[in-house]
Amino acid sequence: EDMVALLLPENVNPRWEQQDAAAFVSTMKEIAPGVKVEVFNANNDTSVQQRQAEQALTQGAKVLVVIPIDGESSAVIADMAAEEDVPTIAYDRMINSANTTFWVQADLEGMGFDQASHVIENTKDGDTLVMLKGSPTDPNAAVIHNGQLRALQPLFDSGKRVMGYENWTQGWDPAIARRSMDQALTQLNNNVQGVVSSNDGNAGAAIAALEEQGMAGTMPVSGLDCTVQAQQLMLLGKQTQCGWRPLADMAKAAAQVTVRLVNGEDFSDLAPQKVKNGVGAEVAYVPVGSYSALGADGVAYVIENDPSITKEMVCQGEAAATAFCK
Amino acid sequence: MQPDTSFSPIDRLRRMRETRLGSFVPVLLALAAIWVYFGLALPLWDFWSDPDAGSIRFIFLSPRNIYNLFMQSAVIATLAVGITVVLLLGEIDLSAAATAGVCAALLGVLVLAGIPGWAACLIVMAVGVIMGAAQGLLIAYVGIPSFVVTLAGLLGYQGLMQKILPTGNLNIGDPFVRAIARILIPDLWGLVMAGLLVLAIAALALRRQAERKARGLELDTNATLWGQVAFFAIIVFAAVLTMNAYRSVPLLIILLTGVTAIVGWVSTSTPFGRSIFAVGGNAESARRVGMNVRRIRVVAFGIVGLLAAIGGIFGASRYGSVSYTAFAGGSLLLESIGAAVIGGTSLFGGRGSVWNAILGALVIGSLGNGLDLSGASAADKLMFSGAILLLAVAIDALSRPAGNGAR
Amino acid sequence: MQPDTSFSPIDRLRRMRETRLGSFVPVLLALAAIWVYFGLALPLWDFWSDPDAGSIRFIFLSPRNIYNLFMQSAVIATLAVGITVVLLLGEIDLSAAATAGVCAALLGVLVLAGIPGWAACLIVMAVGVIMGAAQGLLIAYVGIPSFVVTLAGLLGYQGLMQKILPTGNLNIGDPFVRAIARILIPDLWGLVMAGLLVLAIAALALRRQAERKARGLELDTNATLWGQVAFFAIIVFAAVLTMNAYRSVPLLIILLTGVTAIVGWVSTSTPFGRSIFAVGGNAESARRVGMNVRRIRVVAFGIVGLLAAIGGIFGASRYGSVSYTAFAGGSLLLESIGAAVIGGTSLFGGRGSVWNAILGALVIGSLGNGLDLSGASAADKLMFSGAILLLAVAIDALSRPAGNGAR
Amino acid sequence: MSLENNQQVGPSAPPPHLRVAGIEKRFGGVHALKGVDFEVARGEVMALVGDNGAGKSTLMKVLAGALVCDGGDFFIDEEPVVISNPHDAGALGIQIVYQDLALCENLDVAANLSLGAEPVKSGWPFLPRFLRPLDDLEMEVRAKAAIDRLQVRTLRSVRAKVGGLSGGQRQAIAIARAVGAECSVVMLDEPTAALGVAQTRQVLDVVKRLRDTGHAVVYISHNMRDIFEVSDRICVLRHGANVATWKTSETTADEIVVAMTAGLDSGTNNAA
Amino acid sequence: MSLENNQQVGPSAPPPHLRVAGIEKRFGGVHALKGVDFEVARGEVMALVGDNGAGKSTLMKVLAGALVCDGGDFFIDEEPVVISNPHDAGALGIQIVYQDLALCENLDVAANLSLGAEPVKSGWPFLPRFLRPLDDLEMEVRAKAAIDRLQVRTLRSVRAKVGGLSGGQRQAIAIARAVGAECSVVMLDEPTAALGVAQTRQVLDVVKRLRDTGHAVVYISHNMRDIFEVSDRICVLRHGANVATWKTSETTADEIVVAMTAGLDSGTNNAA
Ligand SMILES: Nc1ncnc2c1ncn2[C@@H]1O[C@H](COP(=O)(O)OP(=O)(O)OP(=O)(O)O)[C@@H](O)[C@H]1O
Ligand SMILES: Nc1ncnc2c1ncn2[C@@H]1O[C@H](COP(=O)(O)OP(=O)(O)OP(=O)(O)O)[C@@H](O)[C@H]1O
Ligand SMILES: O[C@@H]1[C@@H](O)[C@H](O)OC[C@H]1O
Ligand SMILES: [Mg+2]
Ligand SMILES: [Mg+2]
Repeated sequence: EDMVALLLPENVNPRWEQQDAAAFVSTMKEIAPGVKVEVFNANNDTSVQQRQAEQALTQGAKVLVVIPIDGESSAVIADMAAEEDVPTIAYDRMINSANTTFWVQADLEGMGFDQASHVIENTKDGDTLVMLKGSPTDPNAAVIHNGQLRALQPLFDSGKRVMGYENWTQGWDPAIARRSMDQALTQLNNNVQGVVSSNDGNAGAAIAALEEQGMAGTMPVSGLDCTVQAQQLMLLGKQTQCGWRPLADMAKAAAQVTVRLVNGEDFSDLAPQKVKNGVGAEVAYVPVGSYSALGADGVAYVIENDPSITKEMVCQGEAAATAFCK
Repeated sequence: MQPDTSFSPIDRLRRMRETRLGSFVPVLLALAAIWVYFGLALPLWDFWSDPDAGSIRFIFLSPRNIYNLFMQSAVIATLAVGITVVLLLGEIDLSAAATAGVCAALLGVLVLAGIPGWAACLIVMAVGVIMGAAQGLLIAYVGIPSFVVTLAGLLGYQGLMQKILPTGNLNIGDPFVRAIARILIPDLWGLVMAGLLVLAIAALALRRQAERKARGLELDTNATLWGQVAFFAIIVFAAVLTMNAYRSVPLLIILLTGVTAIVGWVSTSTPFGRSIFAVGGNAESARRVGMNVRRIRVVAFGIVGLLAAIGGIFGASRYGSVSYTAFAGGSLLLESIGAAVIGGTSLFGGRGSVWNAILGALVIGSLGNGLDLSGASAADKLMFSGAILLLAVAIDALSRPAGNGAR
Repeated sequence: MQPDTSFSPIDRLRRMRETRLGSFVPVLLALAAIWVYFGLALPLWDFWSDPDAGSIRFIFLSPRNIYNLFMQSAVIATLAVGITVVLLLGEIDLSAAATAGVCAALLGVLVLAGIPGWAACLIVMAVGVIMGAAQGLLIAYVGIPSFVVTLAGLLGYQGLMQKILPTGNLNIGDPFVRAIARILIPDLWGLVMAGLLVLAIAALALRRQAERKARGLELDTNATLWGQVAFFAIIVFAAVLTMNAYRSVPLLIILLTGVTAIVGWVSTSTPFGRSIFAVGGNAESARRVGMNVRRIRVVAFGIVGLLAAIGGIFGASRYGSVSYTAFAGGSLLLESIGAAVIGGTSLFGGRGSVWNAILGALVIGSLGNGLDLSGASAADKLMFSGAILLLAVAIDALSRPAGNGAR
Repeated sequence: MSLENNQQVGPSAPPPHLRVAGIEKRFGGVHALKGVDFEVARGEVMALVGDNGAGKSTLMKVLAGALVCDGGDFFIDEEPVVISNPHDAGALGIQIVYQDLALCENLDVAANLSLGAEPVKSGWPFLPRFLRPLDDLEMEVRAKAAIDRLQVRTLRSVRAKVGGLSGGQRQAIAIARAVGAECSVVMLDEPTAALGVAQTRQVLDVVKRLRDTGHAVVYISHNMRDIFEVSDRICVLRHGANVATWKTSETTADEIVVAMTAGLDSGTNNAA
Repeated sequence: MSLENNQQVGPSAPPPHLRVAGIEKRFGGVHALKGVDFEVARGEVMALVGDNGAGKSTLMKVLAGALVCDGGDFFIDEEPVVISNPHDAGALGIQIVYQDLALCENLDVAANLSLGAEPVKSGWPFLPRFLRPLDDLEMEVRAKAAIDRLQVRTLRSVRAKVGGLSGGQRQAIAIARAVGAECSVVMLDEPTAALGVAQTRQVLDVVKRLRDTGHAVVYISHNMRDIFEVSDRICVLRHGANVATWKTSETTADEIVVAMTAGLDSGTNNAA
């Protein structure tokens, strides 16, 4: 019986276990029922992720699908696997190794641009913004931030928007984001008109801080992933945007390539594009689309398009009382 | 037993440190050092070094930021109070933060399932007690060191929290739960409560002094007596007035103070509390005078479980959500133990106080709060917080009367 | 001084536990329990409960997995050996993992800057010593509790690591550094080295026994003597043969054993080591016999710094990269202290052994390794690892002769 | 070294209040008590003597429940009882001054004196006893009285931490704690070792007073003068085994010292 | 309570080897030593007596460097010296048996006996002393000899941990450690408090032997018999201050006891 391993980075963001892993496993069951999938979660510890890769190889994994914690320390995983002729797929986050076989991701830079654009559109000249950035060790966080700056830097430079406060969020930890937002509000004396948050966890934390000041719902707050929690906040009008990717499509693409690799078949028809990674290696690449969800319409779109999220899941607690749910 | 009458001022100072009040002094010094640094030194320095700046803003010491600081430190403080109890015993608890996480997660799931907020809180507190006491049983009756049991507890409870919260986080909208962190005590009420508290303390102190006289016991000097009352009054009124200046005193802070007062009273003024200190000072002596050392350990771990649960409720209320990282994954654990130790509680047992843990939590909280205001990079912040912490605690250590050299 | 001659077998067993070898027994039992669970019980259970499975695979006990397990536990073990030294003193070090991180990051930057690998390693080791000793100075001379100093060190060194590695991570390609984890000792050499080692131990034991006889001292029974040598021989050959069965003995493991042997020898067989135990047992007594307790503390923290640096080098070599999370952010710290404590070293000082720390590291390493083979969910894994850890250590605790009830 | 045995008396002379038989205790490879018999009656002071390491303290710890023995029987007024921990012993009315004092250095004198039996204020019936407010003034009053009785004049305050006290001051506190409690048996393990002349005098008087009030008293000491002053009978242990028991009035210090160091050569040992 | 002073002798009778003057020591609010003078000559045994809490142990700890005093001067052979820690005292040839023994319970008997002065094997010149291999067999041999000399017959093995020893066995180890070292001053703080009759005898003999070999010996005890047997002079402390110093041959136990408890009524105190 063939086996492949899926290595998740952490459990801070619900998407990995709830959406990506679930979609990958179910797709695999569909298209290759004979192949067993083992799922690991490294809890944000790179040495644990390496151990998990070793254990997967010891168990005889034929392919490693890795969402690395960071791009560098995952290189040894791809290299180690290559020594045993096992291919490695980088999922969502790139692995900076010559042995990376395949990568799947949306245009994150564009999604960062969308986040910033949304906040810009809903603020006016002279308004002050807060930027809650992602984990400094996640390569995606920098990419997202670059996209945000592409939209915002000219406005900062011209003084049309004021950068009031910015902070990184180690490990995407919402507790850290919460304190950042508290401090931003204190320092700016509540003179904040918009929050550019790099993902939903940070957005949720920012909204809790805003609520304490009675300011939740009065300004645009961006996000990423469209978690259930974020969609509830969107229905309540407290979060105003989230960037959504078809995670099921990403998982499906990864699964299809995985099956080809298990069977030793060529997969170039599935991945026509190539990108260069951090060590200059050409990696076969499949881009997926993305969507900037706004308000209740955005929630409706996501529920319709994301098979892992249902209306019942979103319409719970406070959100159950909103017009959308009735 | 005739008292020696020739006291130098230095003797008086040293004696002062041996009193109840005196044990506050070191950690208050540390806290003062940090507040002076962030509140005065840093803004002044910024002002001088940047000629463009229009005016100095003392943000750190503004009522609003002090209010924030108290709220930000509340969860750490609650856990630190509980952890102090087991440290007094000479044990350690690595699982307190994870216990708080499990309780918060459970709270979230319960209110979502429609259980009224107050009932959910009670259930969760009971669960916390059980989680703590279960570890206490293993420590006391099986004889595994508490470090190992609670390390296993940390792992197990982290897993449990993930089980309860498969999505990693959960919004908490329940009005009762949210109210804990949101309700404010009207300004006047706050002042009245503070006044009554100070009066009660003064009355108690006077009655005690009278009783001592009646029974022919050594008397505190009037200076000490009124000094303590005045000191207490200043702290209480300063805190209330500061918070009133921004908003009002939040219910959360009153609850925290109340819980600490109860735990503090139990630990210093009941036979049970006495036995905690006795076991921490010399477990074998405590056992030999007939104390049930094992049961005391189990109860102490039950208490830390209860406080972890309360910390979890406070956190859920304040964050408006429960997330894995806010409790189990982050730095809450080390910060809570650190707060207790900075408060002067010994890791070797028998020495410390729960009130000091609150001050220790403010020390830790001030670091993060102050550095986040300063706008330094993440790396600089970490390095600064290490350095400031050291400096603050060194001031305390150096101000202590010269010891014997060896611990 | 006439020896009592009426020994029951139970007495013999109890005496055995008091010998050097005997102190291994508890943690070996814990390790054995875990290995039996993952290696035999789990596969058998899977086999019976799943009628489709074609054949049983004992992956956990396969040479390949044992090899992995040793390599995976190497960094924890190195740090645990260092931490044991300060635990013996009755101190604690929370900054060891962060120190390892700083050293690994510095190593990466140095080799990137073109400094030869061996020179970079030496520099980094010196830096580790300084980082540790600096904390030791504050603890010994300023008198701040080690928990607080090293908590500040943890924060500061985490920041320093981020400063050195602005992106949080770095590939390490330097052939010298990578070689440490990659070089394998040829099979035959490994066996020869093992043989020589066992012979040397046997010769030493015999010479010692002869000297004891000559000086009229109590003799070990021949059974004890040869039992110890045989026990040692079995462990050494089993380890070498197992690794040869997969690949060969890795250089990293030889280095780790060598470093541990040196630290172990210093801690048990030199005046300095004796003074560590004395200070840990009773710091005031040690001071009164004229030991320089402060200097001993500083040196001990220097040693833990050195071992942290070595751990950093091992980690950098094995991970082929340096990342913030592998060292400073993750669970390495608690796991290393846990390994030392599971090895039987007391947090109160004066009792423990560095060799046991290695076994403790294997206990911790086996949990992650075994659970990763089991295919459970992340939450289940965490909960299982807590439960298995408890069970393993409880077996140890319950097998101990009944104590006095209090600690 | 032959010794006349006619001065020895049967241990059953007065009806024993506390009696143990065949007590066995091993520590790892050390056989500390080898089937020891011992007894003490109400209204008598039984001295327990023996060389260093003879097993006196071990026997006392077994009687006080601080150590669990490996074998042997316990009787109070000839009724079999179980003493498996210090709490049991306390409930049976046994109080003890341990040789190592068993004080808590982090607590003050008053707290140590009422350790394990703290007085609580009256009037909190709705709380379980261990959560009622401590009556710390009462504790101080009691402590002052007890310390004054033992004439420890240099002890300045009952609020001083025990960790800072002199050897004799500590011993006085341990004694005061044991003799201040309600009990029927008091065992004192070298209680005057660290005491001054005047304080030793007081302790000997206290011992006599305890005897006169019908307590059963066990007194361990290496000081033959004190032993012969206060005791009614003397029980000698050697290498963890009984040698014999004498009526104090019918023996001499020399005889006891010989028995302690060399034992009895002849086998007739009515205590075995 | 009037007392004749003609039996008192000036402390300067023999030329002092170790002399201190005006020693002050406070603990928080406790004034433990109030300008104490003290001296001891080579070849003499100076007894130091006083009530419990008089300050005897505190004075000894100051002389041994274990406590830093708040004021006072130290002289060895009338040369001023500085003693600021135990290491200094050791280097000046001062050895001490502490009242609380200062043993490490986690170490075995042999290790405790050579604590702080461990013998190392010869032949490792390239290593600093503190990293050379311990000569543990030598340690055992020495320990066995020392213990045998004090006749602690019940101690089974020098490899036993001190934590499991009886009170007397421990005290014997502390004494053996101090008297086994090279030194010119030996101070014993209640060394026989826990010892049996035979062991006490041995210690008194050791003290006399030390005097005869030209050591300066300070002997603290509450036992007047022992004091009068071994001492040449007797120094009395009361409430942390000198009362007076007597030649042993010219005073009586009663006189000393009165001085300890009540002091001298008349002001003439030649030691002040
Ligand atoms: N916890 C222990 N572990 C090991 N051995 C012990 C322990 N307690 C006592 N022993 C041994 O048991 C024997 C008896 O000790 P015990 O303390 O009863 O003697 P003792 O008669 O009180 O002597 P002393 O007069 O010196 O106080 C001694 O040899 C001692 O070493
Ligand atoms: N570390 C300390 N802290 C506070 N007070 C102390 C300390 N050490 C000693 N004292 C006090 O100093 C006084 C003298 O104590 P010291 O131990 O010198 O008495 P001593 O003469 O040796 O008495 P004893 O005969 O009981 O041993 C006592 O009142 C004691 O309480
Ligand atoms: O989806 C996000 C992912 O792309 C990033 O890498 O980590 C944070 C997540 O929110
Ligand atoms: Mg004894
Ligand atoms: Mg003394």
